Order: sequence, then C-alpha cells, then structure tokens
Amino acid sequence: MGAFLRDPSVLVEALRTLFLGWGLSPGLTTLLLYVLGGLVLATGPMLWVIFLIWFERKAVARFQDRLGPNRVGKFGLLQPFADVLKLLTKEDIIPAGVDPILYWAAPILSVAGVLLLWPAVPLGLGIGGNINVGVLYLIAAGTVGTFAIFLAGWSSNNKYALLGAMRTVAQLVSYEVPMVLILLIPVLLARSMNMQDIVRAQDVWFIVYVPLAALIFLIVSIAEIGRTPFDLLEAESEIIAGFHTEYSGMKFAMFFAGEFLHAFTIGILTAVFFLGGWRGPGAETYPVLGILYLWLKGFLVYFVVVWMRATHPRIRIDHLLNFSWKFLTPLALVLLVVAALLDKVVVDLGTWPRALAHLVSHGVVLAVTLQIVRAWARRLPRPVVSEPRPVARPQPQPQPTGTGD
Amino acid sequence: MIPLGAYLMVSAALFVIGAFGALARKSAVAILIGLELMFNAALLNAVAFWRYLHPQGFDGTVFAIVILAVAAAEVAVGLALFIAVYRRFGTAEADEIALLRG
Amino acid sequence: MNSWTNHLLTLILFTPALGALVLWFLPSRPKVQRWAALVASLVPFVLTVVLWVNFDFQRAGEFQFIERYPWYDAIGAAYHVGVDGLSLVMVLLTTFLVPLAILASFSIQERVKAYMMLFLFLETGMLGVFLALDLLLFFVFWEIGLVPMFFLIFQWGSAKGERTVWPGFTLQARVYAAMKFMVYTMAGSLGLLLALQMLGLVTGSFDYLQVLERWNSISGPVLPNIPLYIPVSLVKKVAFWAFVVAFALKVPVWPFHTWLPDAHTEAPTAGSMILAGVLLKLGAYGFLRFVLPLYPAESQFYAPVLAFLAAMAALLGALAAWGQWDFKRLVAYSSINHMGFVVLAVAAAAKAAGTEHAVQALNGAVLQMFNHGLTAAGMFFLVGVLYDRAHTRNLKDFGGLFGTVPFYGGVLMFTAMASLGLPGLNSFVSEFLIVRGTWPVLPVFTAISLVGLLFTGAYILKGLKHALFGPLVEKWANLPDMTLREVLVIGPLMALMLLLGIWPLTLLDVIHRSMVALVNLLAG
Amino acid sequence: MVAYWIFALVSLLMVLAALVAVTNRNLVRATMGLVLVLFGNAVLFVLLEAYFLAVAQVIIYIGAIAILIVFAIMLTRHVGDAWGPAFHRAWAWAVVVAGGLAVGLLFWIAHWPAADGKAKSPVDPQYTKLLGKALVAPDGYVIPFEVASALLLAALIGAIYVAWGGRRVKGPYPQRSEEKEA
Amino acid sequence: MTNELLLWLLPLPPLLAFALIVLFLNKSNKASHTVAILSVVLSWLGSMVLFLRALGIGAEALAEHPMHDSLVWLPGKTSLLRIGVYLDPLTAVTLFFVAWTIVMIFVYSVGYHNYGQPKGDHDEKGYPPHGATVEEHGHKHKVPSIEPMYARFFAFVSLFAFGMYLLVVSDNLLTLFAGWEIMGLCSFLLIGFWFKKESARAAAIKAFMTTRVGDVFMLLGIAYLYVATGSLAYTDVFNPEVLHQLAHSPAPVLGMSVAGFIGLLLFIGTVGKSAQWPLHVWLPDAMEGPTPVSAMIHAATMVSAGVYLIIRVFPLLHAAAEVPEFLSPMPIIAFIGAFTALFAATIAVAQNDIKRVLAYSTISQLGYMVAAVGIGAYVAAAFHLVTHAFFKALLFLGSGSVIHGMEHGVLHTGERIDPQNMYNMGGLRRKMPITFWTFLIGGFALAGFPVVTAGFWSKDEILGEAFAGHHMGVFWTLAVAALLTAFYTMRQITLTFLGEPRTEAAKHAHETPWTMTVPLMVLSVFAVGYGWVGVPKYFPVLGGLLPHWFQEWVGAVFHLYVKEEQAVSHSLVPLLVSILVSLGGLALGYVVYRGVTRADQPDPLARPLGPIFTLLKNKYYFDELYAFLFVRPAYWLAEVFTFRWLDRTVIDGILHAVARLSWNLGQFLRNYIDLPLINGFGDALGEGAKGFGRLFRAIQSGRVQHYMLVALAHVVAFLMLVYYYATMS
Repeated sequence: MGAFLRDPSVLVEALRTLFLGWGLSPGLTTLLLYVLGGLVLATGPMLWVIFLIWFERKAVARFQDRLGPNRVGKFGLLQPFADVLKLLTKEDIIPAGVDPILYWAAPILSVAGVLLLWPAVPLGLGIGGNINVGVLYLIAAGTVGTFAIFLAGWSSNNKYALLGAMRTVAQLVSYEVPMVLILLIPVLLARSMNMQDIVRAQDVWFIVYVPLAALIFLIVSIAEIGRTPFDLLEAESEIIAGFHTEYSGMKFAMFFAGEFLHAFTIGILTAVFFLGGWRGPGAETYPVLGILYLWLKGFLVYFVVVWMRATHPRIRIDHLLNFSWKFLTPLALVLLVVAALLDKVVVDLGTWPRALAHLVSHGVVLAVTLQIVRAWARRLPRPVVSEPRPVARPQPQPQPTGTGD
Repeated sequence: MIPLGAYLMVSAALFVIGAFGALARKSAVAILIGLELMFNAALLNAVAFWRYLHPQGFDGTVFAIVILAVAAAEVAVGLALFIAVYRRFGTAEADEIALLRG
Repeated sequence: MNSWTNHLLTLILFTPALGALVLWFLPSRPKVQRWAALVASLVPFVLTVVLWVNFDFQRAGEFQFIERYPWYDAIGAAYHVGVDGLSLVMVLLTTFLVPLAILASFSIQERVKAYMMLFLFLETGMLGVFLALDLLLFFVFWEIGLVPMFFLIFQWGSAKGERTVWPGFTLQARVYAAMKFMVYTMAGSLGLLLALQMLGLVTGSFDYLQVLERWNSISGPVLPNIPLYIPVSLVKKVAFWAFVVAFALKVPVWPFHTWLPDAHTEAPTAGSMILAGVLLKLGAYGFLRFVLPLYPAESQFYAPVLAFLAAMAALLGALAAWGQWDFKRLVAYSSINHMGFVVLAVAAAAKAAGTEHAVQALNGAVLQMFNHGLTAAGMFFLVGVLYDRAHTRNLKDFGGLFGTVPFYGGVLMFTAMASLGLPGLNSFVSEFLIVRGTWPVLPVFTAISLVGLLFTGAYILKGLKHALFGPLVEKWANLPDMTLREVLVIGPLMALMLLLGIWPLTLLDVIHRSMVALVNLLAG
Repeated sequence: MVAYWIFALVSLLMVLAALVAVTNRNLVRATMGLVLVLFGNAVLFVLLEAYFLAVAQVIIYIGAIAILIVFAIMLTRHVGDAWGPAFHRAWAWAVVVAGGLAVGLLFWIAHWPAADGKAKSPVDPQYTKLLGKALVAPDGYVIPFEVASALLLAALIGAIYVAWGGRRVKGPYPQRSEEKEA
Repeated sequence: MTNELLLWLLPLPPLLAFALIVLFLNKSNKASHTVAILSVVLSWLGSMVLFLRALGIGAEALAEHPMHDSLVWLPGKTSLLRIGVYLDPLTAVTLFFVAWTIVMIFVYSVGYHNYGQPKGDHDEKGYPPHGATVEEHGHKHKVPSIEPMYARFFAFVSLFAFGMYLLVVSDNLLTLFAGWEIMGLCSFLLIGFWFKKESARAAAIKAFMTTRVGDVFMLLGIAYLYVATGSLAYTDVFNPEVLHQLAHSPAPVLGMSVAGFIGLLLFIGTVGKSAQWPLHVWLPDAMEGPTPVSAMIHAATMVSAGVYLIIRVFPLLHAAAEVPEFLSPMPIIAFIGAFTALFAATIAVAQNDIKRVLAYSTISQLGYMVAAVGIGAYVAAAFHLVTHAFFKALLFLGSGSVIHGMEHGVLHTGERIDPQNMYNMGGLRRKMPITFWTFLIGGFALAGFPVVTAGFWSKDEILGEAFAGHHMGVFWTLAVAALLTAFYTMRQITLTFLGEPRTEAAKHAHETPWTMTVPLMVLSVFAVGYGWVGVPKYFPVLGGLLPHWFQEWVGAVFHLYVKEEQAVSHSLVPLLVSILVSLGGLALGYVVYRGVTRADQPDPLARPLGPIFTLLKNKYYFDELYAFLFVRPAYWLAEVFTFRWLDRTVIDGILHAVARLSWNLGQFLRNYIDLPLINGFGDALGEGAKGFGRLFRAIQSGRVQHYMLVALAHVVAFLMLVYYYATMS
C-alpha cells in the first residue's frame, strides 16, 4: 500500500506482470493496459458527474433559498441515479428530416469532446497526462465539443436548434481566441507546454503571478462551456433549448452529462494552470495525495462556477461578442506581451521577486485598463430614459450685450 | 515500417480527388473543400518527406506550417469573399459569377 | 552588484520612452500631462542617482553595468550598453536637466501631450547616445534624438520672425531653424554612418570595444575585408574627417555653427535648455568616445587644425554673441564660445597624448561639458522667464529690471557669472583646467581662445547691462518676479553650479579616473 | 504491425471521406467528409511522429477552417441544402484532367526509387523545441515565419473588410428615432 | 581654536552675512547692517588674534614655518592640486590693515547711507537718494534720505570683504584668483550700484572689462605656473629649487625665462587690478559708486590686492631677474610703475572732482608700489601698501564726509550744483572740523609730510631704495611725482577747506554723524602712527631711536630668496629730496590756490599751462583713444564682421546657395528627367500591357474552374513530358 502511495505506477506494473503471466504477448499487454487506462479515465469522471449533478442542484437550490433534491436517498443523494434511470427508459424520439448519422454522432462527440481533455491533465506527480504539447492538445480537443454542438443543431432540422448552434459556434470560436492567448501566459511562465511541467513550475501558484490572467481564463472557460452568464446557446426564452431542442432521453442525458463534466473539467484545468495543480503538502512524496489536492482545487473552482450560475443574469448576444473581441482579446494580448517582456527581465530574480514583479505589472495593467474603460464609458451616449422636463426657473434677465465676448 | 510510397499514394489520391472536386463542383464552398483536400495532400507529402528523408531538418515541418498558415488565410479570405458574393448575387454557384469575363 | 542593478541602464534608458507611452494613454488635460511627464522624467533621475551610488569609482575608467544582448548578430551589432566615468557624468547631466526642462515647460499651453511625449522620447535618444557601446546602436540613438527636437522647434518654436533664404523664398523663422538644424545634422550623420559602416565592415563587428581593439591593431598597407585596395592611412584619414565633421557639426565648431543660433533662438525655452544643455554634448562626447580612441594618430596629426577651428569658435562665438541684440541669440552664441573650449581641450589632448597636459585638458573638457550644460540651460531658462513676461527678447527694449525684479536679477547675475567663469562657480574650474591643459600644448590657439574668454565677459556684461541695468523702461515697471515653479527650476541648477565651483572633486574625481584611462589608451 | 493496420484503415477512411466530400450534394455532409479527412491526416501525422503538426492540424483545420466553412454555409441560406446537381456541365473534363493527374502521379511514385524507403533515423525527442527555436532564429526560418504572419494579418484584415459588406458602424446604443421624438 | 582653523574660518563670516542678507534679511535695513558689521567685526577679531599670535611666534620663525593647512581640490595625473590657507608675516600685516579698514568702512557706510533718515520722496531703486521732505517746527525742509537699496549695499560689500579675506589667507594662486575675481564682481556690482544711472552702468562695465583684460593674462600665468610646477601653493612654487628650475628654463616668447614670463603674466593681472597704465582707465570712473565703495576699492581691497599679488610672487620675479641670460621682467615693472606714478599725478593736478583727484592719486601711489617692486624694494612696497591703505581710506572716507556735508547743504538750499566739485566748496574747516583735521592728516600723509606722517616713511623708503639701487630714472620720476602729489593734495585741501565758502551750499554744510567721523579718527591714528613702526635703520637720529619692526618682519619672508645685501652706503640725497618735494609741493599748492574765491573761476594753472592743462583735464584723452582704438573696432568686429558678415553672409550664404542649388537640381530632375523619361517609360509600359490585355481578353471566361482546369491540364502535360524525357535518357 505504501509503495502504491509513493509510486502509483507499481499498480500498472503489477497488472502488466499479471497479464504477461496469462500468456499474452507484450504488445497486446500494452494495448490492453492502454485500453484499461482509458476506460478508467473515462468512467471515473462520468461517475463523478452523477455526484456533480446532485451537488449543483443542491447548491443552486441553497443559493435560491430552496431545499433542492431531498426525496430519494439521504439528502437526495440518489436523485441523479433515479434521473438516469428515468432517462434511460424514456422513448427515443427521432424527429423527421434529421440527418441520421450526424444526429446520432452529436451527443457522443459531445461527451467525447470533454473526455478527450482528460488525458492531458496531470493528476499527480507521474500520474496522468504528460504530453509535451499538452496545452495545444487541450485546445485541439476542445474543438471536438464545438463540432458536437454544431452537428446537433444542424442535424436536428429545427430552426431553433440551428440558431442555437450558430450562436454556439460564434461564441465558442470567439472565446477561443482569448483563451489561447491566456493559456500562453502560464506556458510562458513555465517555459513549457507540458502540463506536468506547468504544474511543477508552480512553486508559487501562477494565480499569484498573474491574477488577471487567471480571472480571464475562468471567464473564458465559463463562456466555453456555455454556462450562465454566457448560456446564450440554450437561452430558453429565445430559442427554446438551443441545439438540443430535438434531443430527448439518453441522448439528451449525454449532452447534459457532458456539460456538467465540462464544467468540472475547466475547474480542474484552472487548478492545473493557476492553482498549482496537484501540488500540496506531501504531494511529491505521495503522488496519490496529489490527485486529492487537484480534485479539491478543481471542485473549489467548480463551486465558483456554480455560484456564478446562481447569481448572474444572462448577457446579451452582442455584448457577449463585444466582450470577447473588444475587451478580453486585447487585454489578453496586452497581458501576454507584458508578461513576455517582463519575464525576460525578471526571470533570474528568484521566485518571489519574479512573482511580485508580475503581480505589480498586472496591477498596472489593471489600473490602465480601468482608466481606459472608464474614459470609454464616459464617451458612450447615455440611453435616454426621458426628456428632461421643463423646470420652473426664474425668468432670465436681459443681459447687457457686448460684454461677454 | 510503412514505406514512404504508401503515404505518397494516399496523398496522391487525396490530391486527385480534391482536384476533381475543385474542378467539377458547382458550389463555391465545395470548390473550397476540394482545395482544402489538395492542401492536405501537400501537407501530408511535406510531412512524409520530412520524416523519411530529413528527420533532423526543419524544412519539411516549416513548409507544413506555412501551408497551414496559407490554408487558414485562404479559407478566411475565400469564405469572406463567398459571403460577400452571396450577398451581392444571391447565389454561390461559381460558374454563375463570371463578371470578369473578358 | 545584485541582479536588479544588472538592468539599471536599460531601465534608465527606456523609462522616459515608456513614460511617453503611458502619457499617450493618459487624459490630454495639460495638468495631468505635465505632472505625469515630470514624474516620468524624475524616475530616470532617481535611477541615475542609484547608478551613481552603485558605481564603482575605483574602476571609473572601465565600462560598468554592461548589458549585452544580441540584436543583429548577422552583422555583429548588439544591444550593448555600459557606463564609464564619462558616460556617467553625461547621463547624470541628462537625467538631471530633463526634469527641470519639463518643469520649465509647464508654461506650454498647446498640445501639451505631444510636447511632453516628444520630450521624453528625446531623453531616451540622448541617453542612448551616452550609453551605447555599439556603433550601430549609437548611431540609431544619435538620429533618434534629432526627430523630437525637430518637432519641438518646428511646432512649439517662437511664433515671430522670418528668414529669407534666397530672394523669393522666405520661411517662418522657426521653420527655417528647424530645417536648418535637421538638414545640417543629417548631413553630418551621413559621413558618420558611412564611416561607421566601414568600421563595422573592416573589423567585422559593431561592438565598440571590439572595434577599438581590432581597428587600432590593423596592420599592413591595405584594409582587410574590403575588396578595394585602398591604403589604410587614406581610409583612416577620410574616416577621421567623417567622424570629426559629424561631431563638429553637433558641438558645433566654427564654421559649422550657424544652425545653432537659429535653432536655439527659435526653440521653446525648455528645448533650448536641452539643446544647449545636452545635445551639444553629444558632439563633444563623440569626440571623446570615438574620435580620440579610434584615430589617435590622425587626431594627433590634425590636432592643430581642430584647435584652429576650436579657437575660432571660442573667439568668433564670443564676438558674435557680443554683437547680438536678441538676448536668446546672445546666449546661443555663448554656447559656441564655451563649447569651443571643449574642442580645444580635445585637440590638445590629442596632440599631447598620454601626458599630464592631456589629462588636465580632458578633465577640463568633460567638466566644461557638464558645466556648460548647467549654465547654458540656466541662461536659456532665465531668458525664457523674461520672454514669458515681456514677450520680447530684444535687449534694447529692456532696462533697469534689477530694481523691479530683484530676485530674478540676482539669479540672472549668478547664472551669468557662472557662465562667465567667475571663480567659486563651476565654469571657472573647467576653464582653468582647459587652459592649463592646452597652454603648454597649443599656446597660440590657447591665446586666441583667451581673447575669446575676454569677450565672454563682454557679452555677458552686455546682457546684464541692458537687461538689468540702466534707466527703467516704464513698460516693465510692474513685471512680476519669479514664481515658485521657476525658482524650483533654477534652484537645483544654481546649487550645482555653486557646489561644482566650490568642490569640483564631486565630479572631477570620476571624470579624472576615466580620463586617465582614456589618455593611457591614447598613449597606447 | 498495429501501425500498419491503423495506417491502412485510416487511409481507406480518408479516401472514402474525400470522395464523400467532393461528391455529396449536401454541403454539410461534404464538410463532414472533409473533417474526417483532416482528422485522418492528423492520425497519419501521429504515425509519422509529427505530434506538433498533428495537434496543429486539428486545431487549425478542424478547429478553425472546418468551422469556418460550416459557418459560411449556415450564414448563406439554401446553399447548404441538397438542391440541384452537384457538378456543373463540364464535369467530364474535370474527370479527364484529374484522371490524367492520377495516372501521372501514380506512375511517378511507382517509378521513384525512394518511394519504398524507410526512415533514416528516429526523431529527436526535443524536436518540437528545436523547431520552435528554428522558426524564430534569424539564420533559421524567421523570414518564412514572418511572411506567414504577415499573410495571416493581411488575410484577417482582408476578410473582415470583404465580409463587412459596407454596413454602417453605429454606436453601441443606437438612438432610436421614436425615443428622440418622444 | 587652532591658528589654521581660525584661518579657514576667517573669510566665512562676511560670506555668511552676504548669504543671510540676500536670502532672508533683505527687507530689514537694521538687521542687514547689524549682520554685516557683526560679520566683519568677527573677521576683524580673528585677524587681530592671528596677528597677535603671529607676533608671538616671531618673524623668522613664522617665515620659516608659516601657518599652513590645505586640502586636495583638483586631481591630476601625477600630482594633486591642493588649496588651503596660509599665514606668514606678509599675510599678517596685510590682514592687519585689511581688517581695520574694512571694519571702519562698514561702520562709516551706516552713516553715509543715511541710516535713520526718512525714506525719500521719490527715491527709487537704482538711483542715489534724492532727499526727503520733513516737517520740523512747522516748516518743511529737505533732508538727506536713506538709500533705497540699503540692505543690498551691505550684502554686496560683505561679499567684497569675503573676497579680500579669501585672497589674503589663500595659500595658493588659485584661491587668490578666486578672491580676486569675486572682488571684480563686487566692484562691478558696487560701482554700478546705482544701476539706473547711465554713467554708473558704463563705469561698472568698464571696470569689470578692463580688469578682466588683466585677469585673462593672469589666469594664463596661473595656468602656466601650474603647468610648470604642478602646483600653485606658495610653499611649493616658491621653493628655491623650483624657482631655480623655472628661472633657468626658457619661455616660448619674448626671450624670457619661464619664471619671468609667468611673472610678467601675473603682473599684467596686477596692472589691471591695481589700475596701472595702460589699464588705469577704469579706476577714476569707479567713483560712480558710493564713496564707501571707493574707499573699499582704493584702500582696503581691490587695488591692494594687485600689489599684494606682485609682492607675493616677488620670489618668482626675483629669481627671474637673477638669471642674466634671460630678459628680466623687473625693468618693465619698474617702468610701468614709475610711469604710472608720474602720469596719474599729472592728471590729478587738473581734476576738480574731489573724488577723482583722489582716484588719480591712488593710481599714482600704486605706481610707487609697483615701481618699488620693480626695483626690488619689496619691503618698501609692502610698507607703502599698508600706509597707503590707511591714509587713502581715510582720505576717501573724508571726502565722502565732505560730499555728504555738501549734499546736506545742497538739499537745504536747493542749489543745483555738483556737491563733489571742489570749486563749489571752500571754508569747510569751520563747518566740519573733525573732517577737516582728519582729512588734513590723511592729505599730509599722502603728500609725505616729513617725519610725522606714515606716508613720509614709506615713500622715503621707496625713494631711498631706488637711489641706493642706482635706479636713477625711477628715482627722479618718483620724486617729480611726489612733488606733484604734494601739490595737488594741498590744492585739494585749500580748495575744500580753506578760504571762504564759495557757494550757499558750502555755507550750510554740516558735520556728519558719529558713524562717519569715528572711523575717520581711528584711521587718522593709523595714518600717523603706522609710519613709526617702519623707520629705516639708517635714518638720522630717529633710526636709532625707533624700531624698524616692519622691515624685519616682512623682510623675513624674503630673506629666504634674496641674499642679504651688502651694507649699502645710505646717501642723504633721497631723504632731502623727499623732504624738499613734500614741503615744496604743499607750499606751492597753498600759494597757487589760496586766491580762488569764486565757484566759476578758472583754474589758476589753466592759463600758464595752456593746452597742456586741457590735455591733463581730459586725462590725456585716454578714454577717447581706447574707444577709437579698441572699443569701436571690437564692436564692429562683433556686430558687423563676425555676425552680419561672416555668419550671416558668408557661412549662411554658402549654405543657402547649397540649398538653392539642391532645390534647383530637384526641380531639374523632376521637370526634365522624372516627368518625361521615367514617367513616360512607365506610361508606355502601362499602355503596352493594356494592349496585350485587349489582345488576350478573349480567353478570359470569368470562371475560376475553367482557369484551374487549364492550369492542371498543363501540369499533367508537363508531368508527362518530364516523364517522357526522364525515361528516354
């Protein structure tokens, strides 16, 4: 047990010995181990989603001063299982005029798109993803989700679904730009695209270095998963349920699960990029402990996301796009450039001075940004609420002419 | 190990199919799709040559990267044109837009 | 030396430019811009003080705080900066003067943002010249300094007056001055650029230290690396003159000086302060940094010629100053007179390479550069103060102000005396050192220059006579005395003038160490 | 061995998908075919140990280009519908030329001695890093790199300009005329 | 306090006073003069303490080991330049008279500037006070008013005192020069004190510029000395070995040794500062300043500084004169001194302004001193310097008192007359008795009234030395000058004090307040008494009775350099001549001017001397000559030649010509090359391309795919072709 805690790979080695003992060829054994690992990585999160659903419903209910699920099981813990059962047993409705292949492929891709993110995530020291272009991989895998939504919208042969899909694509593509830019900052600070390295570089969490970047990343990520206040893709009041209007039963459940899992995944990613990932007391010695830390941090961020969902209203579509293109993208660009230039100068200073320098630079950028925004806001024409009414004032006295000017 | 020729074959096939698409389709988008196929064929070629002939060099990969950039630029401009043309003519059939005829 | 100071020079160099960029984003209200510019210019000054504190004075002859990053490896150019005693003094002068100049330009009312930004860019340009240890970098900054100055004169210069270039072609005076300044300096830079490139080509590097080493060790009759079979001695002579002309234009040495009175007269007050205070020093700095080390033999050979021109500058500058009725032009010509002494000292040092005389002359020259920076800036500022109130600079219009504005009168008297070389104030020390250094080497030219020194008294007294003395002109009976802001500008200048007059060792120590190194280098 | 199978499978899939892409009347399906080809290409890159390019391929082609195409289709009504013939009248010429090309290329490949060559040496594990440095090194590929950047910028601006369509830019809060009259 | 520290501190109180007044106290008259006088009294106290301590040490010991302290001031490659303070017997005596005269002048200034009087009716800064109207006993009358720039005066004059103290206590020529120039500035400021007066302004500038001519040479001399010895401190430079070396190395010009040349250059500084011919022109004009300033310049500070310098560098001159193979500067010095003495005395005879007479007498007396140095009689020169300082200060202050009294009268009567013109005075002995008696003492001292006055002893010593050294030319010139001196002194006394008042104003003149008379009395004590400390050894009767302290005291300094002379037989000729010219001159003066009774009467000498008198009255037309020879050409050189012709016409002309040439070149290139040739070629190219386009437009179908098809078909064809050739070969 102790050995496992110190080095989880003993488990893999044990399995490998086991399989080889069965007389399987080494190649096949490796393949088998890969498949097994993939299964574990895919199943674990999917199961966790069930808990997440419960948690979110419960948390949102508490925010809204309700009780939330409380009938099935203690604290309603079994409610999600009940829901899953219900959805599984529902009739599978396929509307007329759908594109059959794509219609089916969409929900699968939706979940796959999220699960594809997981291989890159370093779960602990030596556990989990260790891809040398990990960050790029993340971005690449992220596109799959976009496709899923688009396919769903298009293949449904439904006007609202298509509109929802178009909104989604516009939104996701727009927010991908600042996200990529922002992700480059931790990459730059760690001098590596390998997420394991990024975590290892965080002797001081990057949120201390670059709090603004962390904030932007969180915002952009929320937009990427299409959650409140960026949930335009399924704005009920406008386009019914958006891209999954025509989905029901288990296919709908897959979209649903995908979204929840995605929310948690970005929590994990935020933790990896800005909150030190698996790092924590003792995580180097007992890598398994790292998984726990990562999970806790991810969950914390997830909670923040839920919190935002419970408190923020949805924003308008043009605001949404303007916010990305006219604010987040330039800001991210500036932050990136500042970080790049500054880091070149301060990289040798040691951890804390370096962090401090970055922090100060962010303070400056924040101040300047606020100034600019304020100046810009001042120039906006105020929406006219009503004409100023005539006010009773004393009759103007006739002024002697020719003196004023 | 897979021989270089295999990749070249795949690449050639893609190229030819793409060329056919680009030549024969009516819709401008479809033409663009054909062009993309051709680009991909070239990309595959570049990477395959790099891997088999000069794995230490950078020429092949840099070439591939430039192709990627060019393809992206081409699609961006192409689709912008496509949309503009569609707005202007109400259609996107390539052979109906022949105002440049001499 | 900790790692923070490793980048001190870069910080000093680019804070003004950065400040200018920040200014761009700030609101255009004059008040905000002025104070922000002041703060932005004070930062490099503070950093320079830090630099001064951290500077190793024992090794003032070597370059310190060196930063070197590849910039254009293919041709051997690098971002290479460093300071020795000479640069340190000049950087100090620059960063000290610019905040004062900015404070002095608080009276600018129009397009404050552009003005201040230009000013800060100008500071970066000037600092770059003093800090660069790479020929190409040097040249880049050399040229960068021109542009803001051009616009400062062109846009904010005095509104009145015009000059007829030739019959039928008349320009507004400030346009004329700005063009003359620009074209003149550019013409000089042309030869400089060619010579620099030749150096770079021959030595295969633009790095100052490497060029120095390789260039002076060229042996054989024909230049290496250039497929033209030109004799080395000829090339060296031509390149020497290319350098000399470029720097002489900037100093300026007679007969290349006529841009100066025009530019100084037409520039806004703060512009004149910087023009006289720092820009002229660029030329002299070029002599010390490049001409002497790179061409010791040619310098020695042509020293009499240079000395002749310098003596002419000293004499004719003083005479021409004496002949002026425009107070500002008078002060402008005084710069020619004073800088003539610097070049004279350089010539003497070149001629008497390696001797005590050379050290003394160069000590005097560098100190004179600094002193002239203080006094000329002060004089220009004071003329500007007068102009702000009276809107005229014609000496004939003034009179009897000593009673009306006693404080101003006292300050003007003080500054004028510093400029005249009254012992106890700064210029005396440097002039004394120069005379001491040049007299045994170039007695005739020193004697001519001393006649110029006599006329220095004449023109200073002329200015004082017509401005402060004589019957009061009724118009100015109610002229207000100096404001607090103006006192704050001139105060530090006066304090330094006095300090350097009484205790020149504060600066001379570091100057001396670096000049000894230079002289030893010349002596081989 | 596994690699062979994967290669064969993926190649086949790619060719089929490519055919779908060029023949299918429905543009969205055609696009999906294209996406499959692109993805297959990425897999081939992985087989060729060009991981960086594989990821870049996915990001750029699938994440950007394909999405753009889809977007364009959706922005233009009816274009995406399967309507009318897929090919224009002179498609036979296209077949002839493409066929000629195919024959020519196959001949070339078949007769080229290097075509059945094997890789000379393994890929440096640090290859991506070296590539990054080479891309921005003055004696490396900085000029192609910068040219590509300039091209992208030009394309960006050009695309925006072209697609803008001469619409007037209004303030963030357009003043409605009724409000003014009220 | 140690001597050295005291020496360091000595110049500082006046400087502090200057700073305090300028910065803080300029509003309060009382505070400013209190501070100023306090400061000079402090310095005076310090000087006296030092003087007494020096006396305690003794001449020989002090000369061997002067009080000396220095610190590094300038770096050099091999040596460092040190500056410091220094006190040897010469410094001590100089300090003595400087301290006394300065204190007296300061006290006097309080009264002179009418402290305690009301503010003027329409006085303004920059003009002398014009008087105020006061009501007394019911009727209005005018009284002198207080100087409007009272505080400023004390500030400047304090700075002046600082300069002199600095000069005296310096141990080197550099700080000496610093004090020298600061005094130059102060003289400029104080001569031009009433800066709105045109004459004052011109005089101030004249003073500054004329002395600056000398200063430039002196600076050169100092620099040369620094070059030659690597030091400027007296202790280093006047080292016998150094001197020997200097005296034996040739200078680049004039056939002089380095020592001689440097001495000559420094001497030119003295010529400027001590107003020797030909740079004497500024001193008479310097009378434009307030009278205390004249006293300050003429007695206590500036001109003394010049002589002090030349005495101070005497070892150098002496060493130069010792070497026969080089030209010695000494004859030049002697010539200039003697010539100036006579020349100035002749001018003084014909002046009517009471201060101008004194001014020329100063020049003349300085000529004595310089001549004394020139013949090697440095001790006599120093002696005369001291005695002259006392009696000349006395005379100036006395004349100021006279003018002040006259001004009182002028204000009272309202007459429009010049209160400084002696012809307007007369009979003042009754109105101003203290002034009269003190002036008389001063005048007699100047004239060298035998035995009693200090002037006699010092002048006699110079004549004696000249005679003994067989410098007969110098001797007789000086003797004639002494005669003239006695003559014009008596002329002055007669015209001013004797006889009857010639104007109403003279009748109403008043004795001046105590602040002015007390200094007069104190100085008159010295004017008489100081002579008694330096009675020559060989003087009959008295020589044995009285001490010749001064000769021993100052002589000790130079014994290091000058070999003890053999006992020269002292002739009685100079003594008799001295007595004769003194008494004769006095008598003559009284006789000639006794009869002047009217203010507008012509000078009794005017008729007998004829045009010579006019020449003298116009100071030999030197001002006009200089204006014609130097000033006007210099102006022309500056304004017309250098600026308008050289800069504006020649240099700018060349520039403009180049500019115009380039402009025209550009025009030419555009009109004749660019437009027809290059543009034409481009146009032709374009037209050609158009033609081709027209030709080939037929194959433009406008269909992209068409083009692509053709292109690909070509590729296929090309491939086949290449393949064909590849397989063929």
